[in-house]
Amino acid sequence: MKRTVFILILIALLVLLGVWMFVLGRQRTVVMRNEDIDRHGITYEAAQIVGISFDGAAETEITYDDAAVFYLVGSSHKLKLRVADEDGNTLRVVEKTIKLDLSKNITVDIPELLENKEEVIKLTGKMW
Amino acid sequence: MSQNLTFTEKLKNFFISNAVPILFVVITLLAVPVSGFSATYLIQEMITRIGRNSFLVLSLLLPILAGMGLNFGMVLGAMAGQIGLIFITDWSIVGIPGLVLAMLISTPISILLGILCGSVLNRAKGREMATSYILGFFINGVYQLVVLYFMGGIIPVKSPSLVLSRGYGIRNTIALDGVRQVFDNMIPLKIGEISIPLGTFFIIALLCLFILWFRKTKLGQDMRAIAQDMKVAQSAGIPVDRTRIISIVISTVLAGYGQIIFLQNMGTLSTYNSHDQTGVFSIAAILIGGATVSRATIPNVFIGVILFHMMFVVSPMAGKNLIGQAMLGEYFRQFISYGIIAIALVLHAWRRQKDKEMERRSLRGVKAEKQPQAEK
Amino acid sequence: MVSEQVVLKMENITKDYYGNRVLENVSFELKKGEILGLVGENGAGKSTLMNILFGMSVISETGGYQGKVIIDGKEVNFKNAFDALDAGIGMVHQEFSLIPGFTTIENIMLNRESLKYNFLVEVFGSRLKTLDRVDMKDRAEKAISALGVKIDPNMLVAEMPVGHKQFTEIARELDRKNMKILVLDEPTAVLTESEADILIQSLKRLSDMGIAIIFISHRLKEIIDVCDKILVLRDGKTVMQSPAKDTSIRQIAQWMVGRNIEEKKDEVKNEKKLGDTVLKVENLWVDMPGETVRDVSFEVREGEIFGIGGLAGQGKLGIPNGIMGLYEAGGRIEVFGKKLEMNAPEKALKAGMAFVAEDRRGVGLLLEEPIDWNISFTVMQTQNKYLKSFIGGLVKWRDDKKISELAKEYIKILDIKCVDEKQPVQELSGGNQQKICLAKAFAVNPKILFVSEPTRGIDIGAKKLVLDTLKQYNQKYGTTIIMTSSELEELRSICDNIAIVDEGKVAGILPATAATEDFGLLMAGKVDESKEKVSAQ
Amino acid sequence: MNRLRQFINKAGWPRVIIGFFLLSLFVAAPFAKVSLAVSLKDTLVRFGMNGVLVLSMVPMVQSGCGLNFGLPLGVISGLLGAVTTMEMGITGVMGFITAIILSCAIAAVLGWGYGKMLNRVKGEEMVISTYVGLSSVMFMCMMWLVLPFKSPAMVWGYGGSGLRTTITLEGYWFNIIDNFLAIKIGDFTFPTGLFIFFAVMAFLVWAFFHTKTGTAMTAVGSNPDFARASGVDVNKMRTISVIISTVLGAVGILVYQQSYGFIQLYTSPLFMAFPAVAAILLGGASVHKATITNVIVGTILFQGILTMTPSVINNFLKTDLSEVIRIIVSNGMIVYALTRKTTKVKS
Repeated sequence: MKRTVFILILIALLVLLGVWMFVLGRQRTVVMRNEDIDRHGITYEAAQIVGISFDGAAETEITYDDAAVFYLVGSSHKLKLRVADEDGNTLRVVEKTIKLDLSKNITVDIPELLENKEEVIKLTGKMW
Repeated sequence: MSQNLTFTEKLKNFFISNAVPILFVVITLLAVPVSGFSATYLIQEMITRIGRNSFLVLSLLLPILAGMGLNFGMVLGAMAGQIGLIFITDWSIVGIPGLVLAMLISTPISILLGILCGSVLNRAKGREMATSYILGFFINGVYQLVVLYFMGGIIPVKSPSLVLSRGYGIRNTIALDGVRQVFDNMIPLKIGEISIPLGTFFIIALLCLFILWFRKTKLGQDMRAIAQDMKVAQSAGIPVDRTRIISIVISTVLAGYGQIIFLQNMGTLSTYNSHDQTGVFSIAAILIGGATVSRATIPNVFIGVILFHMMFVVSPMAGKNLIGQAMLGEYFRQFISYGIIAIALVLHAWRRQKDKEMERRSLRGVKAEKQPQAEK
Repeated sequence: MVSEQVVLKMENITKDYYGNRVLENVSFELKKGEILGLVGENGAGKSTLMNILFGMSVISETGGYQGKVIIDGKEVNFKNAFDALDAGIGMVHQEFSLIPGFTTIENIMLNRESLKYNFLVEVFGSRLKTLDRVDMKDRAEKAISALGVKIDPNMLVAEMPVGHKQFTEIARELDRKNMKILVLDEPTAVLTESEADILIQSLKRLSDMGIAIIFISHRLKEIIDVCDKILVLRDGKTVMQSPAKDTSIRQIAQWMVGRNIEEKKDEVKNEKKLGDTVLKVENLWVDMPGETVRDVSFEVREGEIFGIGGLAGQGKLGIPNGIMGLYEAGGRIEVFGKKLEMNAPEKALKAGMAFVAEDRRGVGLLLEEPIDWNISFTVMQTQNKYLKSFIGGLVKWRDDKKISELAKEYIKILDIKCVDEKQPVQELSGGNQQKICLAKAFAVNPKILFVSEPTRGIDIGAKKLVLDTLKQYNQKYGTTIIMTSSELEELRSICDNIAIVDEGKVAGILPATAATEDFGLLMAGKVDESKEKVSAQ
Repeated sequence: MNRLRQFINKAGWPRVIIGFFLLSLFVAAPFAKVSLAVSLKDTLVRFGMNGVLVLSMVPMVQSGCGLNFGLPLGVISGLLGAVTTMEMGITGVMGFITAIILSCAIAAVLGWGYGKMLNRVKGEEMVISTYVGLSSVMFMCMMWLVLPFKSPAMVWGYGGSGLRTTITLEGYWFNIIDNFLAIKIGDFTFPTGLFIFFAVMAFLVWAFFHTKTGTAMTAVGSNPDFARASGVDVNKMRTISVIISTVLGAVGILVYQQSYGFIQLYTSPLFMAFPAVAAILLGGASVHKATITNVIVGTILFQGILTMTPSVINNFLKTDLSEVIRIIVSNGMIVYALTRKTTKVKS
């Protein structure tokens, strides 16, 4: 009888390990879109050039009406956005902390994000 | 076995029992210069291949320990490992967590398949190898049914990169970018331009320790007893059938992990035939290492992997340079792996029959001296 | 020294096997440290008695037993051999149950190894404990020293001389914790003289240590030397139970074999005129497992019914199998004066010999094939009978019509009870199967017919018919018959002369009319004393 | 009711289950818009094509050598015979006959060596014959590349050395037997020639088992000790059975190819062994007893499934399940047979 209890405990531990691995290793596909967008009445203008860099990695520059895909592992990330006009001089730099849930595909509208005053922004998307 | 062998007989015995590895060393020594590969390339190739294959080949040790011969059913474990990988790719779990999760998923499947395979083999005592060989094909049919028809439809697998355009069934090649060489680069080490996958070697060392420790356990001792004489083991109270099933289950689970390590090194999974290949190549490797159907040690595994893969790398080039036909080298490679298994099996069966006769003669003991002096 | 405390008591044990009585109220007592010699012919009930003591499943499956088994004053009823082992009763069988590739220590400790605990055991079960080889070594050495013998603990059993294997088995039983009673079944059968003496010395040491021993053997000399008390069984009944010092070997042989004197001699043996030597065998050795023949020589005259007797395992069955080439054999055989090429069944059959094997189901019959096939097969293969040949003999076609006629003929002669001659043999009774083996041999119309254990496992009625048919063929066609059987009475009722085989050698050849205890003495391995060779008239 | 149970016991469960499965396919064919006539013809043709290959299993099983996983050896001899005949440029009926004669000669030699080897490894014949088959096929793959064949119909277009993977039999002996006395009823042609050929071969095997050696061989299969005690040379019988099986295998592949239309070289022989083994087991043969009826019943059932599943099931489920079903049924049958308790084959 004692042994069956131990076995159940072991199985429970393994399942927990599995869940933990799932959370730890989950890779989110984040699409950063830079387009004009109007959200319940308010329209947000897309910037000419936006430099995106997650967790201090090398910046990826996208232009107006463009998008970039990032693969992020882990739930919290540092995002640095550099907005610039068409001849490249920086207008402003915004730093945010992004909190991702377990969803696999997340789409972000940069213009709306820029206007969001929150220091920490939670994002969600589709699970598959 | 008996002490009073003269030196020449001992030499003869040595050659017979190690005929296969010696034959192999000769072939490779001839082929290497002809193939024109550089030394560093070969050494690098051998190190990667040892990392890639030895876990799989090690999983063959337990059934041999328990007297069930070469476990052609290791293919079952390989399939379970692949199913694990399919799921983590679908959920896109990457890095070491991804591989660990794949192993966790493959474990219950392997255990179930192992129990099935073990109980079937118990019903075909004396014909274990033939039965496990065909059981491998049978389960392969079931695997194809599940992976080609159920996954995507009944079993939820969504990512478009996995599922066939018709909406269900898995593509036959899958890129495992998320987990490519994750174990290998866990502890990167580079000597000159040769990189050594310390991470994988560490895992393989762990398995070797487990096997060495396992041999010292009561279960290991029971298996050794069963391998020698099932009837005597049974009368001493050892649960023979249960122990044999346990040895097959452990071997299948290990084969599952081995396949995951193999594929993370390869980087791509060919869903419908990579498990068959690993079965044949692992068995050929352990036989080349000098193992027999009833006795195998860890050195056999490593010698076998090196010799087999050296031949595997070298022979197509040798074939090309020798007769100008690359295809020849390809067939030569297959011929050698199947031929080796055939020769090893024949030699073993022949020796076993000879040993049985020898044993009978020793039983006559008292009579032998009684041999009438001169046969009139 | 024998203490008064009674360790084992068996009170009027009675047992029936399918109707015939095998044991009839056998009782005996065994005191602590006492050595009891258990003696009796094959089938006298010795092994059944031991099976009851050990609670073997074969007993409960065949209806259990009457009577009481009392150990240390408490009645016990063992359900299986493991209960008996736990109660401190150990048994050493005749054929060794040892693992060849294991060392002495590992064999002694088989499935009772001393183990070291580790945490994995909690989850994965106790068999993951590791072996404590140090403790195993000294436990084994303690058991071996108790026997007073020198065995190298790390030697592989496969490379051991036979004697050492025997001691390893005994040491294994000694290692049991509360070892009280040790049963040894024919331990000296495979040992040389010197090894047997060592064994006897060590048994004496064990009895001094207070272990009661039941010693089963047919070597009466050893029984007298070793045992304190002797129990003689015959046909399941206790014939005599007495201290060893009050009896002699001749006395025991008489009890063991002698039927009550007034057994009827129905028809007087008519004086048969025997022709000259038909079969001459010199220094025959045969490597048949369990029935090894070491050095046998004898001659058989034409028309004679020559019996070969002796206890099981002494090699009597090896002789016909060796001569017919079924098991590897050597030595010199002359049939009708011509030297016979050995190890070639076909040559033996062509020389006019036929063999009804003792192993009916294993060698004697094609169980899945019909009766007519079984009967006609040998004669078809060796003498090309019942074959129609086409294209000048190139194609030999099986003549099914003639084959079924042959079968019908024998079904009538031997009165084989069956549906028809096409019925598969496996559906027939033991007696009828034996008749088919006989028919197969008669079909070859041999000049010399070997018959092994013709009446084993068949009912009384069929026994009589089989023996009568043999006698009839001998008188009518003058076929020389060489019959091997472990039932002395049967041999004496039909044969002219009987050779007794003991330990692979001919202990002696006596006319059938000789006194029973003379046969008993020959069987009991008393070769030297009654060596006078009685040659047939 | 018990007459039915008697029938089931006699026929055995696997045959009953698969028999019903096949029957249901035939019944469902019209609903799946599959013409019954065409599928029936297909089944019959495939029966003729594979019949002799399955027949080649009988001698080895009867003599106790077990299921012949070394069939590729026979197939190789067939291929060698066919290719050499084509190299010599003999066409038509004469070509087919020469191919048979050549193949039988090669098969006899290969069979003899293979039989001698099997006698040394009694008890482990099946595993060893599988790998001997595999390695000899691979060896032949090398030979196809190296052997000096020149006839344009067979050699690779460019380099001119080494044989093509599939060689057409057009102009040689394509459908020689199929069209022989073929009867046409509507769009249903009955390949009488194929059936006659199979009948002749089946008769020869049936006849062989009525001769003295044939009877001895059956005895060796069911009880080697009995046979030895009756003066039969067990090893000689086993070798003869292996030779006959290999020769039948060679003839079988020739029959298969002339109906199929192509000679398939390189690794194609590997895929011949399992269907033949599965078919004879499906027909009710055991590991040491097989009769002609087992061959006929087994081949019809097995080939029936192979022809029916793609057409009928695909229309219903819109997926090509036939390949998977073939694998599961054929290997399932073999595992079922291997786990039946049979008398331990004593050497």
